[in-house]
Amino acid sequence: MSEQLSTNGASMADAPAILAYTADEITKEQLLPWTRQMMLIRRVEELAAKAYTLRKIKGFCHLYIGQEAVCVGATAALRHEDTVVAAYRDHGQIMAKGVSARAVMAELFGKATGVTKGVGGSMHLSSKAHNFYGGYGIVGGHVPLGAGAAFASQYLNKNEVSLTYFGDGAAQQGAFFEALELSQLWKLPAVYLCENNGYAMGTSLERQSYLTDMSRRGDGVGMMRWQFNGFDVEEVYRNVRKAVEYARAGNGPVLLEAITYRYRGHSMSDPAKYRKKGELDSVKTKDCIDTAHERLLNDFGVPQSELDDMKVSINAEAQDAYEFADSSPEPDPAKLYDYTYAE
Amino acid sequence: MSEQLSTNGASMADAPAILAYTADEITKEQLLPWTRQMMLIRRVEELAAKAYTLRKIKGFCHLYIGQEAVCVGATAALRHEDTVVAAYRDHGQIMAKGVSARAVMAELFGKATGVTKGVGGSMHLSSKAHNFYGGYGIVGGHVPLGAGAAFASQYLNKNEVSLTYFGDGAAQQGAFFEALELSQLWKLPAVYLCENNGYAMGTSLERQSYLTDMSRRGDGVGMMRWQFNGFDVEEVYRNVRKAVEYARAGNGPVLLEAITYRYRGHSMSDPAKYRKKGELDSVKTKDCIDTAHERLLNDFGVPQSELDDMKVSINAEAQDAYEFADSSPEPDPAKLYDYTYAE
Amino acid sequence: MAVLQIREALRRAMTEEMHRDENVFLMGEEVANYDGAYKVSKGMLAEFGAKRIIDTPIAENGFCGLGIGAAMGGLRPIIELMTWNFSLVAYDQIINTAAKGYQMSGGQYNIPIVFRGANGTAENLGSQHSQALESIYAHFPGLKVVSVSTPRDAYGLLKSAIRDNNPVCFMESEMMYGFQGEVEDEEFLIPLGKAEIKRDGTDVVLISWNKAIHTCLAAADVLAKEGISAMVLDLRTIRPLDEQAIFDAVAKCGRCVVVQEGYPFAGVGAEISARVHEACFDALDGPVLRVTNRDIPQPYATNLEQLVNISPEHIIEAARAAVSR
Amino acid sequence: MAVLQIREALRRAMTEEMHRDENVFLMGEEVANYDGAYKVSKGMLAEFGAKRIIDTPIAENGFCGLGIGAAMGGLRPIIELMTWNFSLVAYDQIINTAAKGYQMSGGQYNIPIVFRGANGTAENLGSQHSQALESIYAHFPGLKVVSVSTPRDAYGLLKSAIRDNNPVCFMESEMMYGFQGEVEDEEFLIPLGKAEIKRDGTDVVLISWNKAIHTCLAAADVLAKEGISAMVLDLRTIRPLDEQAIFDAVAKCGRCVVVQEGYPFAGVGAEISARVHEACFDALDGPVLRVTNRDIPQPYATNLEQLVNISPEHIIEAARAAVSR
Ligand SMILES: Cc1ncc(C[n+]2csc(CCOP(=O)(O)OP(=O)(O)O)c2C)c(N)n1
Ligand SMILES: Cc1ncc(C[n+]2csc(CCOP(=O)(O)OP(=O)(O)O)c2C)c(N)n1
Ligand SMILES: [Mg+2]
Ligand SMILES: [Mg+2]
Repeated sequence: MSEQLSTNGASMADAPAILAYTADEITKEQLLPWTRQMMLIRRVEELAAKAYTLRKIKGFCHLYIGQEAVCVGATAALRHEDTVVAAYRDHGQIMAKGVSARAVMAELFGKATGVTKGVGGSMHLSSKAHNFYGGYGIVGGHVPLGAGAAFASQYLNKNEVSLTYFGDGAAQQGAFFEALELSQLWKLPAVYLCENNGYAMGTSLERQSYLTDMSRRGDGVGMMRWQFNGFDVEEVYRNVRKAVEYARAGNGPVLLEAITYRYRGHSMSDPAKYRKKGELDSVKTKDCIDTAHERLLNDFGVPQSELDDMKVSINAEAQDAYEFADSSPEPDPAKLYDYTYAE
Repeated sequence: MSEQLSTNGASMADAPAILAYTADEITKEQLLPWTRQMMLIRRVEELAAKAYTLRKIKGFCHLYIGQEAVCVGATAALRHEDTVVAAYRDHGQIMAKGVSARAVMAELFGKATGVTKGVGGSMHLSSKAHNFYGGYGIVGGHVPLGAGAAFASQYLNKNEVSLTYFGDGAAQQGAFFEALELSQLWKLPAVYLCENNGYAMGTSLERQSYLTDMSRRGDGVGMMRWQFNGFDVEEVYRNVRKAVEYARAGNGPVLLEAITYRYRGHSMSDPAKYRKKGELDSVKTKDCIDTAHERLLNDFGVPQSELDDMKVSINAEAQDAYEFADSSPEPDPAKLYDYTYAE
Repeated sequence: MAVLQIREALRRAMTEEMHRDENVFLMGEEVANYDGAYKVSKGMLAEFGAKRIIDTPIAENGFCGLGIGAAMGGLRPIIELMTWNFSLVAYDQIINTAAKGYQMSGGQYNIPIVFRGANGTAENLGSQHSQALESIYAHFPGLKVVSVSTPRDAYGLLKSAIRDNNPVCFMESEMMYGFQGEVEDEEFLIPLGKAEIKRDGTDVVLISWNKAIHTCLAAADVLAKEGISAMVLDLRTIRPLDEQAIFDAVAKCGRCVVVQEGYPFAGVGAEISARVHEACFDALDGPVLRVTNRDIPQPYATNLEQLVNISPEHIIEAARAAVSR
Repeated sequence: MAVLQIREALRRAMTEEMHRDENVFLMGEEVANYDGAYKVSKGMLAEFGAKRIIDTPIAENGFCGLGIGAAMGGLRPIIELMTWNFSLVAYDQIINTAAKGYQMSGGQYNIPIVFRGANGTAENLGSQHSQALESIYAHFPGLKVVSVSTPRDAYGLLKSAIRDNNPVCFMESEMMYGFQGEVEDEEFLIPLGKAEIKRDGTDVVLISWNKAIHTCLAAADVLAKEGISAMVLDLRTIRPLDEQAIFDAVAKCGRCVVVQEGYPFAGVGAEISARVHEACFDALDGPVLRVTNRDIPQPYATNLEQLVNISPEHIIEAARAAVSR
């Protein structure tokens, strides 16, 4: 699970380029806000789960709890102008890109103040102001959009990188393969980040794919690729940063794989009985927030009280988002027809 | 271009199994009929080209001329019960599986005596009696059918292998990727044979794929794969035979790539101006029929007169097919509605 | 007579057919270990084993195509699409391969395959997950399309679909798997292509199928109180269409409202309207009216969603307008 | 006034728009080095370079999706589908991503993209390569669908499609790229959503689009000799539909025949029929009749194929029947 470059011929030739980039030493000033962000995302989703049981949130609601290090570390490696495309498990990913807890929670509540005005819902969060192209619900269907964002960047000489999140299950879709192939052929500045959480709904990875190292999909198109530990936000940052800088420098796309895990069921209706005994508990020993806390306490000398304060502050922020969402107005029925066609 | 096993981890583990199979020495008794078959296919297509200019054949007509060693050598490695799925460049492939020149030519003429009764046409030749599932016109769309044929064989414990032909262009389609992935996951007895003729219509391989060794697509799913010389029918036989026996023995699927070339344009309407200067002439020095002739003359002591007789005989057979097709009746309009739904 | 949920009726049909014919198998995402996303195949893995109840990767185009190839190889696959929304990634296989396979081969290879799964507007799932898609399948000759509204129909029609020698798109309703109804204990089949009068009436016929049948029945109750006698005709099979039953109903009632969940434009409702006018123009007191979802993608918020969906009120209004002619 | 082929008119439209807006580019199989499978983009590579005229691998789902992402990133892609038959492998992208992108984002991301290419029945290409597919696109809100019959319309409408801020499915005819007609030398646009009377008449309106317009015009010639004055209304844009033009024509003629190339079931023809009846029932002397291809997959042999396709005779027969009411 440590960093491992592709041993595939075509990529090896490019290896020096990537190795040349050395990520900065991570500082306390970086890790503190990342930690806060992970905690906030988790807290917001815990409240979303509560709201779901109260039927304030309806439909599908796919929680990201357990995977927070991936989106926080990955987004830290991006610039504001860099674009992000996501699947339906997108609450944390859009918050990491800068969208407020309020705007996300209000969307989950189906309110006019939501990030997509109550029209998109949990699976389709997007924010043009944040270059977050959105969450999409057709597994794998969003991956070509990431190639398109990178294409636009290349066409417009913008020097922006696109980052596309997708699951281990999505790595079986033809759309994913075609996006890789086109990106590699045209050397697009795209990073494809597989969040391998071991399951596609109730199907464990080895039951749905012969290869279980999803980054190896890259070998089929000669793409630079590697796998890393997705429980450690610093590791995520360093690896994604390398890939992003590699792509930004014009070397072409990278396929990354973060090993991670989701603590909850696939969606709110899934009791997740398919886990092996003890699996969840054992994964939790690597919890991304705990890991960050320990590092702050032990290596950066942050006092426990600072972390306690942080907890109070994120609880308040999440609670505020909940109340904001709850008290926000429903979408205006008069606008029903406003979203089908643009002027 | 010599035989080269996958160096990809997963497949390497299986390597001994395939290496254990040693193809038989090829005998004169084998090479003679193969040579005749290659000559017949070419002659039939030459007459088809003539008929096309006379507008006796209409629509798309994709000639296989130049690639004959591939289908003849590959089919020789199959049993009658083994199934074949093809794309639209299927005249030679179905003849190699045992369908008569008459039935093929009559189909091209759109006649009731054609192998699909004038309903399918050039791109959709099929023969259930020969376990030839048909030619298909959506690039890549037929590849999953090969997985399905192999699935049926596995389900029914039939010990049959399915062989699927496709082009280098088709290796960019999601359907192809998904078929590989499913086959590898379930260890289906399937052989996927890429006929890499260097072009997808007017687009040369390196302009439509980053990797130009199409067998490397297998690395993305951990599939056994290799590349071989498709101009030599003996080479084709030996390589496909190895793959077929590997699959038949239950080791799982194989992705093969035959390096070949088409002498004519993509279809009858393509003047093929995109070739590099001298390219065609240089390839023709490796012509599969010439190669076989030389081998028969030089290594097997077959007299030139026997080859001349063969030529006379195949010319007559092709001419007979032409006349049969020309004089056959059109499909009966009363049967127009008979082919939409089965009873 | 047992009371079954639709999911149970479907399961009974598949189970019986799998016992009857070894070549029938079920394949799809989560159908085995997870018992199906909507628990339709609950317990079937234990009963039939992993050889015949098969979990797939998320590769619909691949496994629909694989199913077609397997059907050509002598099997009778049931391919579960978790929902029909996801079938769009496999659309090429269903349209260009399955629907045309028998024809392209000049009648040599028939394709006995059932594609089945949840269809229709669901609740709060947004625009990618909440669509009724029968119209884009019924458009194509070579396919049969079935869409069921009751456990009894689900059972009897799924059995017929599995035995049919053609590709059948079998559409259930995402919202109705728990819907209960009586199903005879003895085995029976319902032939494809036969509509059924779910409620008789004389003033106006409401033609519909799937979940919307129940909206029609609710509307008919209200209409009855107003003195309007509404017949509810359940098409059950969309392709082939039971023209006779439709035309008889129109002849009897003189007014017709077609109720179609989903997008109106070039929908199945339009086809029925066109055919009824073509065949029964003189028997009609007024035009066939259509009630459909609004012509926009499904929004997430409940209040907007409810404005998009058909309701008994829409049907009542249309029926009143029809009768007032 | 120049006489242009349809392919030239399309090329002129694309060329002008690419000069006007740097963010417009053309992408598809064989569009660059090969000048396009039907030579629509001939010379454009030389004029605009490989950055803006882009050959793709055969990965429609990938490059249609890529185009959508590029449109969200500020570009205005023209994606050439060699034929619409191949669009079915990209159907999910066009329906689930392009059509719904503006809506899903609550109006943040509009998708200015044109998917264009050859549509319709061709000659001797068999069932996978010979289909008119507008109905399965027009079904979906969020898309616009254009289908052109003349060089002038091809030019003026393609320019509007490229400037439109929504995804537009632009359908040409595989058989008509060489069809010639006059096009003004000055630049002009034809707005989407406006039908045009291609021939005026008073007894019956023939409503159609694309290649079938010319079959209608041929039929109208014959009908005129019989004393039947047939109007030919070219829809040009299928979605949004120009209801006003349709209803005006029906009001004027009292009889209506819809002529649609392709499969009848839940086709665009059915939609027009349904709407005309709904809106103009009392103005109609008889039902709207439909003329379509036969409801079977296209066979290869010429004699069978001709039986499947619409012909002037079919239209004449329908028009006579309509007028005889
Ligand atoms: C094309 C398609 N098929 C099936 C589904 C149903 N579905 C939704 S999520 C999912 C599992 C995806 O797993 P993965 O990609 O690993 O993402 P994760 O849920 O683990 O984040 C499935 C099968 C879908 N949304 N789209
Ligand atoms: C999905 C799809 N896209 C495009 C086409 C048009 N087309 C027909 S053949 C072809 C090239 C295929 O090349 P390759 O797979 O290498 O086969 P070859 O013709 O060389 O045998 C293309 C683009 C098609 N038939 N189907
Ligand atoms: Mg997963
Ligand atoms: Mg090729």
